Amino acid sequence: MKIKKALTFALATVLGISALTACSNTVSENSDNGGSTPASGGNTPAKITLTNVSYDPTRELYEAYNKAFQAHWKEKTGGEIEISQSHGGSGKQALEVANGLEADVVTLALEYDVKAVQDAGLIEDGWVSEFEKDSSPYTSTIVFLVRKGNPKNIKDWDDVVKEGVGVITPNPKTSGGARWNYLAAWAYADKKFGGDEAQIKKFIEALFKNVLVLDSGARGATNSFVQNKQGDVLLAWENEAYLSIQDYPDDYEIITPSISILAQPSVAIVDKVVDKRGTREAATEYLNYLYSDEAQRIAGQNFYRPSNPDILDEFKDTFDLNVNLVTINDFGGWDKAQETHFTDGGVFDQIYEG
Amino acid sequence: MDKTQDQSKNAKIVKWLLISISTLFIAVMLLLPLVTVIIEAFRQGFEVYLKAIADEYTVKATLLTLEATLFAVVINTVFGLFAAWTVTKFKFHGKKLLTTLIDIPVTVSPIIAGLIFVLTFGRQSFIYPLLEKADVKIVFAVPGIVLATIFVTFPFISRELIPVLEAQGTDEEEAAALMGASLPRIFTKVTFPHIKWAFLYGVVLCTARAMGEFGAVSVLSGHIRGKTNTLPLHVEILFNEFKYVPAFAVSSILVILAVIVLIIRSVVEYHGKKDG
Amino acid sequence: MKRSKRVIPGFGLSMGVTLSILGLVVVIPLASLVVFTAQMSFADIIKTITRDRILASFRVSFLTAFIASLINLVMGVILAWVLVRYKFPFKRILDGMIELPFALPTAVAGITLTSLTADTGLFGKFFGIFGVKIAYTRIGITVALVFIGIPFVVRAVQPVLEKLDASYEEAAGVLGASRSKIFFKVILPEIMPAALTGFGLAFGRCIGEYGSVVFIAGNKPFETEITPLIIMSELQEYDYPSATAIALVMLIASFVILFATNLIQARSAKILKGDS
Amino acid sequence: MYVELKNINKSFGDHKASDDVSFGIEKGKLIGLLGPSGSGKTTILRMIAGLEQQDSGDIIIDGKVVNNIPAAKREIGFVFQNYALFRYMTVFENIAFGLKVQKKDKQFIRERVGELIELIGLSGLEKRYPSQLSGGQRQRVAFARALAPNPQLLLLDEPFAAIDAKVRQELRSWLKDMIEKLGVTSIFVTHDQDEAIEVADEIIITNNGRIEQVGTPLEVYQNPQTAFTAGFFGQTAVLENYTDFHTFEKPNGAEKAFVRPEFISVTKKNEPQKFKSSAVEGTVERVAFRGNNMELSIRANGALLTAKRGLDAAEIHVGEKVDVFIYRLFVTVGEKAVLLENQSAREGSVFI
Repeated sequence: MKIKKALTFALATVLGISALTACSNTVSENSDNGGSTPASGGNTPAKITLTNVSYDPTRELYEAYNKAFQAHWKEKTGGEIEISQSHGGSGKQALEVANGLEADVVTLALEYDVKAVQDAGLIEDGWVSEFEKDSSPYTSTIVFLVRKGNPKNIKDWDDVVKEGVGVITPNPKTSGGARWNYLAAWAYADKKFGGDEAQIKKFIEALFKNVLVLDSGARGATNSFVQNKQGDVLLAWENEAYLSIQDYPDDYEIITPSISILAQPSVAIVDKVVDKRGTREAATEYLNYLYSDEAQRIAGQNFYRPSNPDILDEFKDTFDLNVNLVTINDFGGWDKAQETHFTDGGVFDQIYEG
Repeated sequence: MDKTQDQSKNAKIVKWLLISISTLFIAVMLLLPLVTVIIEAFRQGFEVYLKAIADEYTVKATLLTLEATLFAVVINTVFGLFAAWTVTKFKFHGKKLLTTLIDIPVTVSPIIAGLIFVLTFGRQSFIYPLLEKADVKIVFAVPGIVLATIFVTFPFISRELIPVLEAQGTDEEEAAALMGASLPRIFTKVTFPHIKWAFLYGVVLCTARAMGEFGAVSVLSGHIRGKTNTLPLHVEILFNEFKYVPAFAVSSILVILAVIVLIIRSVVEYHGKKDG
Repeated sequence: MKRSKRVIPGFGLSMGVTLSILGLVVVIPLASLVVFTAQMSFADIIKTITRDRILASFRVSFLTAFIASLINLVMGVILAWVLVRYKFPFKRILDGMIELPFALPTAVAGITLTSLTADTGLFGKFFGIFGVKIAYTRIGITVALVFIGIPFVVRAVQPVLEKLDASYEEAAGVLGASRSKIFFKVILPEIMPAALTGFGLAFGRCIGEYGSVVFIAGNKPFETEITPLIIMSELQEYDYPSATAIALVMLIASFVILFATNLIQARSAKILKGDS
Repeated sequence: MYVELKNINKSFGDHKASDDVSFGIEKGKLIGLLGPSGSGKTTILRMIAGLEQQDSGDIIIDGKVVNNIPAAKREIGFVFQNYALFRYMTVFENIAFGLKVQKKDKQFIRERVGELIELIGLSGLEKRYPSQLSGGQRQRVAFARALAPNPQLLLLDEPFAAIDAKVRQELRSWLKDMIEKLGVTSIFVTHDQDEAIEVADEIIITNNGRIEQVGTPLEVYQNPQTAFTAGFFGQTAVLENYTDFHTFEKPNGAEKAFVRPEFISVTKKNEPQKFKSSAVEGTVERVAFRGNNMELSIRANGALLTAKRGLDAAEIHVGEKVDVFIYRLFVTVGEKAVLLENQSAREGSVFI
């Protein structure tokens, strides 16, 4: 009696589990139509797909670039290529790739985030020098977006920390862009106070006292400022700010501060994935082509600063090229910056907890 | 019931006061957001709306949402029926623990729901190498979305069935069993007629919730356009692309689906009451 | 418990299916969270979850969830009462809308509620006159959570109220009790176990809510930062141990809440069924 | 008259629950409202209590028209069919409820409730919840709860319906004693004739929303005035053609007849039958032992009669031919009932 019951039981369990896995198998096949199957043979496959995991503000850039690249790929190899995009907060995106999101390439907001993927064993060492300009085909910086006519008369970082100014920035803990914001402000204060850390901290503290909404991502912050009309100034990616101006030319102005930071988004091939899927060739070409004149112009048209100085020069009317830009190396690299400022108990936490 | 003029007047005042409060509450908290979605969706006219919902990615997201919903409903139906049967028709040790475990997903944060599947099937899990070998992708792929959807809607059907079956007792099943009826026969002929409406109600609720799940699916999705984007995620993406009108247009698909489901729910409930 | 022979067939089968699905979808994933956290030392866990900012987020999450559930407790009882006891136009529609929060994606709800309650929105403007800010404050979080929690209490109380024998009220009425006395002394004790169960479920759901809250919260540390958001940000810092430790606290909270509601139900069952 | 109903009408949709109902009740009496289910007896009770409002007519209690006085103010005790004990209150709290509502002081409530618990014999069970009591105990609590505020009128809706047979018997006499002792005017509703006859001082018979007859149990039993009353009591058999049975006269308009078991004498063929000439032959179809007698079902002249026979008499078997003599029967003339004696037996002794 007992044994019989146990047998039924075991049988049922096996049935249940196999039913469930059967489901998930069919599903995973579904999801992959045209995914990993091709590109394994030597001949030109009918169609290759690449997954590009990127961060929030690059949506428009890659929409345009992917079209250009598809044409380029066809011209070069005669084959079709399809690119799937994924966008989100840079840190979150890196984490998902590290956790198994199958990305052939990552194009993230900071080197630090790519490093997280590297730490998961998916990207080989030395990726920074794999492509030109430290693997950053385009750069950006941090500017202020203010309401038309600049009612609070915000000209530089000093005006942002004045009492009564409402600031919108995403949370540096969750947003790559926000870390650039924070570091840009730090760079300004560093110069102003000649490196007096206590005073710099005070300055940053005053800045975050003025923050009204601390969204988790750059796009959320822009939405709070533009859609829900919160605050007087948005600390934003340069390209985000220009996009807002493009959509609402009568409502906003861009102010470039005297000191800002050179934000270098990083791109990399996810070695483990491309090797498994046999897409290394396409992925390499995909990232390489970002440095072509055509792609550099597309970057410029989408308000990213092209890393090719000649192309950047073509956009000199768009970008304020006089801004004094510090780089992450002035902070001792990302690892150090992260360690000092953004880890739990770091300077940023001290500002709020202190 | 009270017949003194004063009292019945008071009762009337109370009645209409309560009705007004309720209506106002529902109107402000539920109806207004609904109407806002629709108004925003049509702000730039019908053409823009149509374009937004006929967009390739929107269609794909809709299909994925329906697919995940279907899986969630089927698996939860199987589970709900068996679990309700187990819990109500038999006595065994640990029944309380079992029912608590079934209920747990309702109160688990969607973020945590996503997180636990990442921990279980993601790279740092010890079964990941096995999955990789078998080339089965779970997290950041459709199976993960399906699993998250099943998780968040897990108790919806069993929760509807258990009270009804409990109230009904085990007499009829015992009578049928004594006459030698088999399990499928007992279930379909004796038990199911009692729980028909409760079951349908649970299915409807499960469908509604499965279509709208955001948090857990968001953690597990990977947000790859056209592949692992469900409708709610697609709304967020559009919103983040500053495409407000399309975002609301896509939301309106969800709203319309929700309203359809709720209408079915009302009909089901109405029939259930009539029968019951 | 008596060990009687089971007459009804299918115990092994139904128990097997129940446990395997439950195990796969709920238990193993939840266990992996515990296993993962167990890799930290106990002192580290304590240190992680007692950081000021995290304690503050617990305060925000629990406080807003509690207030929202309290509002839903009162409104839920009123709504259930109105829907069961009164006849009025559009009642069916009102009734049908209760589940909307289940069906409407939380992200859509969050975006919509934010646009309604921001300074520029319909309600934001109105309350702005009185100097009350809703969006980006704790009030905003509470509003979103009220939205999320509406169905729980209503749907728990409604069936109890429907089944409540009119003779209890008549008995109290004949004994001279006023309407309010009848409600508070006779009806309320009858529906309270169900209402508290609904409250518990709503509370559990609200603590963990993410999708709708992130849009409306403002997310300022120590002020409007909720715990699920902290988990999200810990994840984005690749700080898995912290994220899972905090998640574990939330999970335990869910268990405690469910356990408490089960206790309430057991107590009322004891009074009603008399099995002492 | 302490309670008086005058021309009460009440309809629920198409269903006429009370059709010109009028009757009066004297103070201190225990009245049984008797009728089949759906006859409108519970509606009458609920209207007296104020739980339903009559469409027309007056209800007078203690000389006051109470039409517009709400239930809560009528000072009535009501025992519900299912008792409606508050499930989340203990025995003590249940009984104290009415007194608390009247805002009596605590000391008084404690004493009064204690007194009542003593009276109903449930001392020591004050802290129990209703679910922890037996059916009979619950009924006593419901009774005590209704009596606690000292009502002048006690209404009981099917007070014994939910109790098993053994306890019911016991409770009936307990309740009758209790009400007599307290002297409170009481009305109870029942569909059980035995219960009404045994408990009530006076019976009101209802049918189809109308009052058929009012009287003491004996009067109502012996002299049914309507066709309905005649057929309602006992295991009456209906004779479509009663003249087939001998020596009954036929009044004008007479239709059918009702016969009660005690109106019938059954004799074996070999036993002496005093009125043999007026008896008819019947066949025994069923014999059932009923404790203190044998119950016989006999087919005679096409009608199925139920008769009783003492246990001492010689045994009768199924299929046996017997002589059946009917002493008397009730004949219906329209709505009325008329008692007819068998002319042969008129001179003979009568026994019931």
